[in-house]
Amino acid sequence: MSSESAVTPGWASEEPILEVRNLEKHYVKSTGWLESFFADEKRVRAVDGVSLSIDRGEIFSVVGESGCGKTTLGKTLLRVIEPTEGEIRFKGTDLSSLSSTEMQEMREHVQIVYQDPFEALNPKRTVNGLLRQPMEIHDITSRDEQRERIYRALEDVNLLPVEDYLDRYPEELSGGQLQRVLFARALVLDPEFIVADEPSSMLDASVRARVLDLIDELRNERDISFFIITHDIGAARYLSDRIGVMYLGRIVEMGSADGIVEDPKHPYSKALIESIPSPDPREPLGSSGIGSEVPEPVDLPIGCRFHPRCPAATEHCRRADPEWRSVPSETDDGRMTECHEVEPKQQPPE
Amino acid sequence: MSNERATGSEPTSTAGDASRAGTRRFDRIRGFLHGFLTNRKGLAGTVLLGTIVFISVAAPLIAPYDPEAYGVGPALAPPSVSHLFGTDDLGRDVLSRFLYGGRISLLVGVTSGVVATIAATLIGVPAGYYRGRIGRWITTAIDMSLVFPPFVLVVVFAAYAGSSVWNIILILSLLSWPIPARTIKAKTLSVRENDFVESTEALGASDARIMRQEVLPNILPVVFANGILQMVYTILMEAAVGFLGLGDTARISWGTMLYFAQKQAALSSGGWWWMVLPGFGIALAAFSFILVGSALDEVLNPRLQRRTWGDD
Amino acid sequence: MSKQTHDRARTTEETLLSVRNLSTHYREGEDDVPVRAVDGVDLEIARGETYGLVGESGCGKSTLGLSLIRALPPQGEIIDGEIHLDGREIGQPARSAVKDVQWADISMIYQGAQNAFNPVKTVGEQIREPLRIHDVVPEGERAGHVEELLDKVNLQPDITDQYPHELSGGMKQRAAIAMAIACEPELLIADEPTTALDVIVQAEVLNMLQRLQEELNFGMLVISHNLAAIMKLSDRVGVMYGGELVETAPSEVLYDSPRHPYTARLLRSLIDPRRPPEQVETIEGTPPDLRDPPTGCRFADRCDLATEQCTAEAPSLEAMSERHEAACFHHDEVSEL
Amino acid sequence: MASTSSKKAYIATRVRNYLAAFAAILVVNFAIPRVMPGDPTTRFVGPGFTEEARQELLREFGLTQPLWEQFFLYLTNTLTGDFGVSFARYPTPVMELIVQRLPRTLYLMGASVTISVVLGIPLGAIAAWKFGDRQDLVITQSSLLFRSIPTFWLAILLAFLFGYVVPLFPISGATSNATHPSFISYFMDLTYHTFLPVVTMSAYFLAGYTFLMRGSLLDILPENYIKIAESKGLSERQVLFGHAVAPAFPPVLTQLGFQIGRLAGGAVLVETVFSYPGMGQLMFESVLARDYPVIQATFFFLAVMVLGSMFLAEILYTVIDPRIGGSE
Repeated sequence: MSSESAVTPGWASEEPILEVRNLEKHYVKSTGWLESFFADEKRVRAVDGVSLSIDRGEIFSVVGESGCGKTTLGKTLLRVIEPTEGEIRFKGTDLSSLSSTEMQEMREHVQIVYQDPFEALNPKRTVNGLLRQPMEIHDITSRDEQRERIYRALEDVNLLPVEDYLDRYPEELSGGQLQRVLFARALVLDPEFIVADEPSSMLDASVRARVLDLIDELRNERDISFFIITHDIGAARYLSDRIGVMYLGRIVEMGSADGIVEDPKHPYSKALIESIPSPDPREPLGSSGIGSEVPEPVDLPIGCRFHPRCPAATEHCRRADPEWRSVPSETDDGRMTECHEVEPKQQPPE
Repeated sequence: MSNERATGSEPTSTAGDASRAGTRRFDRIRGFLHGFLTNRKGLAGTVLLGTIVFISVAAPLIAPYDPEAYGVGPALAPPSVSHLFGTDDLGRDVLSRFLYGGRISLLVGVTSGVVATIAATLIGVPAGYYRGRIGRWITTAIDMSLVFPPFVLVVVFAAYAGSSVWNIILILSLLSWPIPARTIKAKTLSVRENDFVESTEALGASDARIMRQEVLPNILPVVFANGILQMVYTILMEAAVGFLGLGDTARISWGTMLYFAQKQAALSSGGWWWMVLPGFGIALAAFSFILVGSALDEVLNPRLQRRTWGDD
Repeated sequence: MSKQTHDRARTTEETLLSVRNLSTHYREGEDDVPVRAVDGVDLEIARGETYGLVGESGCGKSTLGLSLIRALPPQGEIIDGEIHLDGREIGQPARSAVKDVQWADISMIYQGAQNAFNPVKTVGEQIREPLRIHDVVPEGERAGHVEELLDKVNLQPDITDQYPHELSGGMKQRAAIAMAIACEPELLIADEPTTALDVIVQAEVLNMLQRLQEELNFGMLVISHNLAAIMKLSDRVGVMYGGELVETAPSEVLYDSPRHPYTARLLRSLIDPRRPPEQVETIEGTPPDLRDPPTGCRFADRCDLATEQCTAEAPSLEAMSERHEAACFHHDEVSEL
Repeated sequence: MASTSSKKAYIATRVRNYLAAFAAILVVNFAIPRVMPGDPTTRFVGPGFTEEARQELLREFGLTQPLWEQFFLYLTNTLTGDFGVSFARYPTPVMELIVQRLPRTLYLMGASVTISVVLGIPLGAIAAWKFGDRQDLVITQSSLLFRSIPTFWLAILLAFLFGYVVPLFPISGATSNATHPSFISYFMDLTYHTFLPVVTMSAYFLAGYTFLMRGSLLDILPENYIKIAESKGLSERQVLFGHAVAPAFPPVLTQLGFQIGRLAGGAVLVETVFSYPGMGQLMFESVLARDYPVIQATFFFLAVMVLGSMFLAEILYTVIDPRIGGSE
């Protein structure tokens, strides 16, 4: 696979903080000896060969329909879900080779912020308890140190004055505030990389932007890299440097955030962007032009996995797997995609 | 909601984190007590239970006669001023025996209820927590234990092992954990599904820590309510064992009182007073525990909230 | 589409739904302070018109919908106001008295189609049920009618014998629409019809609703917090805040010149993915506690324009221009916000 | 389709579990007398028995052989229906006693379960529908009350009231006549005799199912499909019994399966009070008489009966709930 780090100048100089190669997560449906007499084994290819690299201080978003495997990908990156295959390098360390105890220690540096703020915080703990717990797990036992980190984290997520929040239970806070507590809980360990699963989807529009701005601030002030999982393409563009479009377990297109939205190349990316309604009532309702039924990632078709829904599919697409390659784009954003119908980029003479 | 607007007005004591958290916890406990005692069942149950505990503890002070003394009155005498609830076939005062009899019921019921609930928690939580082989094995073990009819086993064991009070407690504890274990397992499963469990896992916490810090506090209401209801069951089982004559017949308990009464055909020979009070005592004890248990369930696991408006 | 031309034509048409001073409260126990979820709302929808209702979580918009179809949970009660559908009063009479109106004349697509269907009954059985209750189609023709309905929402007839768990999320959403239009109602209420759906399914559902409305010419009340989607679908839009309707106008008018500060801020919190990112605003603070709403304007404590007048007295809806009303003392200053 | 094959897979797992549970019953039944202090002879024969005679007896029972041989013998005997000979009713084969008693207990338990379910479901449904109202209070409070009255005490009271005070029903035996002209007359006679025992057992379990149903329904009522059913113009009764009860029933059924064991315990007590010659009474008598072969056999059959009922409940579950083995 060619190197994705040779993209736009902004991050090209930096070393990647996280690099994955050919990551796979396959589930086997049904187990046990007696069942196998009755049912065939089925393989769900939730993540099916993803390679990408994220640079220090970069915000990378992956977008796609539900069921495309984006959440599984995010969790597999940090081995919250064990990958079936593939290599994960965090700052050069191969995470996939770590023992479970070593991985537990490594979790101090990599965090996940979950989607539903009402579900992701233990209702029986106060904010103070919630924020102290990660440090207890990682043996940061000094009370002063704990206090300092808790205050700094809550200040960073703008829950002020801090004293007002320390003794609150989750049920006493609004969705937006809880979302920020979630971020603060990730911050107390001073991580370098955060996976955020749908950070804004549970929130009303009126507070959504606040969380998006928070992520941007954390990147700028704490130099944290983010991997964002979202189905909200608007939020993805607003926030991220690069976007990857995921379909049935694979990233089918990757490029700069502006580039992907303004000039999508892959037919699936196009359909996805076509269907977003713009707020202006004079413009017609968007329409994807492809059916809305997402096939399950079992028994995948031969050839391009998008061909059954693709309006531009040819006979060739039904037979051969498309190759992941660089393609030209208006913005020249180092676009990569896998589609037979998109003309590859001419290799510039080095 | 209105909390949001209270920003900034509170004094910011820097030293008081721990004590403030303590106050919050105290507020919560007080809120719970308020909810529990304003619940009609909770109040009634507490009062009834309190009465039963009181008469059991204070039996030596309030019992009019020595419960073991033969012939304090005529044999099988109907209720009268000197023997408010009559006498039994050996001329012992029924009321005095009744007052003492609650001790064994409560001791056996509560102790084996507590032991069984602890066992059920220790077994049910890992059964629900571990998703792989371990979980499946424990679950299978629980399911298999459910096949053995507990009371039938109690009768068999009591027959073989003898009938001291501690034997009965041991047997009841050993046999009544599977049903609560299953309930606790089911609740653990649903708590485990919450993102806060996985997110703590993603922080690098060990399984033991997650079960202790994340799962247990959230299933505790179910454990408590179940434990109390479990005591209802053990109280009734103890009484039944006593009634069958398999209990410690040398000690006074409501169950054995009924055993002797039944043996002497108290009802058909006209001695109804002998049977009424102990049966009433058992029912009352069980009822008070049921009231407390179901009030706990209502206060700690409110269903009402889920039947409210589906707005927005 | 031909939405604008429709719009003109409709203004002269008769009123289908008329809501006057509607108040719906929730009460948990006898001694509890009621939650004033809907507090004195006026609303009119013409035959064939689409009216969009937007607002943040907890502003009472879903409660309004549930009040119209008289399916409030046990704690909810319409305590004041009138609801007229096609001239018939359906708000105050006992619920059992308006049973023949329910679903036959006014139906609803509920928020969360994932559990719109009873898990132990087939999908077809449930779509057929309102036909049977209201006897709108003779028994022999019901199966055929269900197939037609499914065809209208692009579903295969074979799903009639399937159970809900065998359908995908998008299919369930469309089946729920088929069930809602089964009796060809005059008013269709769609409560968050696209929430929790992916953009592709969302676009499909919105297009489908628009097409069905043109075919069947029902009035439609769309309730959503997704302002972008709702403004495209609706002829007119109403903005709810804290249990009250604070502004209502034709969607283009509302988009171009909002006259209530809340609407203006809401519009500016939208992200238009097609435009290069610019600073998007948030509305600080939280909505009022509806157990004890402030006496003045309910938005005052989050509003930059608020003055003493705003906290002292409550503004009422005033005409800004034809068909445009807003409840704000400072509606002239909103454009400068 | 896919769901039928996963349904099969589901049933396959369950069948496996039931086979394992059956094996567990066999093992436990073998183990109980052996892990208990002493051996059968010490208790049965009592002191004053010569050591020689005791050894003779042990040999006769096969208790001197190695454990695995004993187990093998026990397995073959159990699976061929040979449970030995009763001590107390020497030389009646144990199996003969069981065959005579088992149907009576099955009838008693079956009737009690049926009545508790048939009455408990609507009562629980009404209580949930009228949550917090007077109907709910009356139903739940009286259920709590019935749940606390000891089964055997209620049995005694009923026997006293309807056997002595107003002698309407027999309070002992399973039938009045030894022989019957037809099955119908036997059945009527049996039903007459089981009336009070069934009422006693039902009272306790009825209260349980009422509660279970109420709880399960309270979880269902906020669901969208209930709101939709309400807004379709259905009457309250149609919504409750046409839409809400069916999806609320499966969890009740599961619990019902698990509580069958307690039902068997209830049978021991009720049969004893009413001198109803079923398995429970047989077991109790054998316990008093230290009739070990019979104790072991009755325990075995009661456990198998519970297992069978759980299996039935589960089969019923898969039939009622189309979701089983569905998407998961």
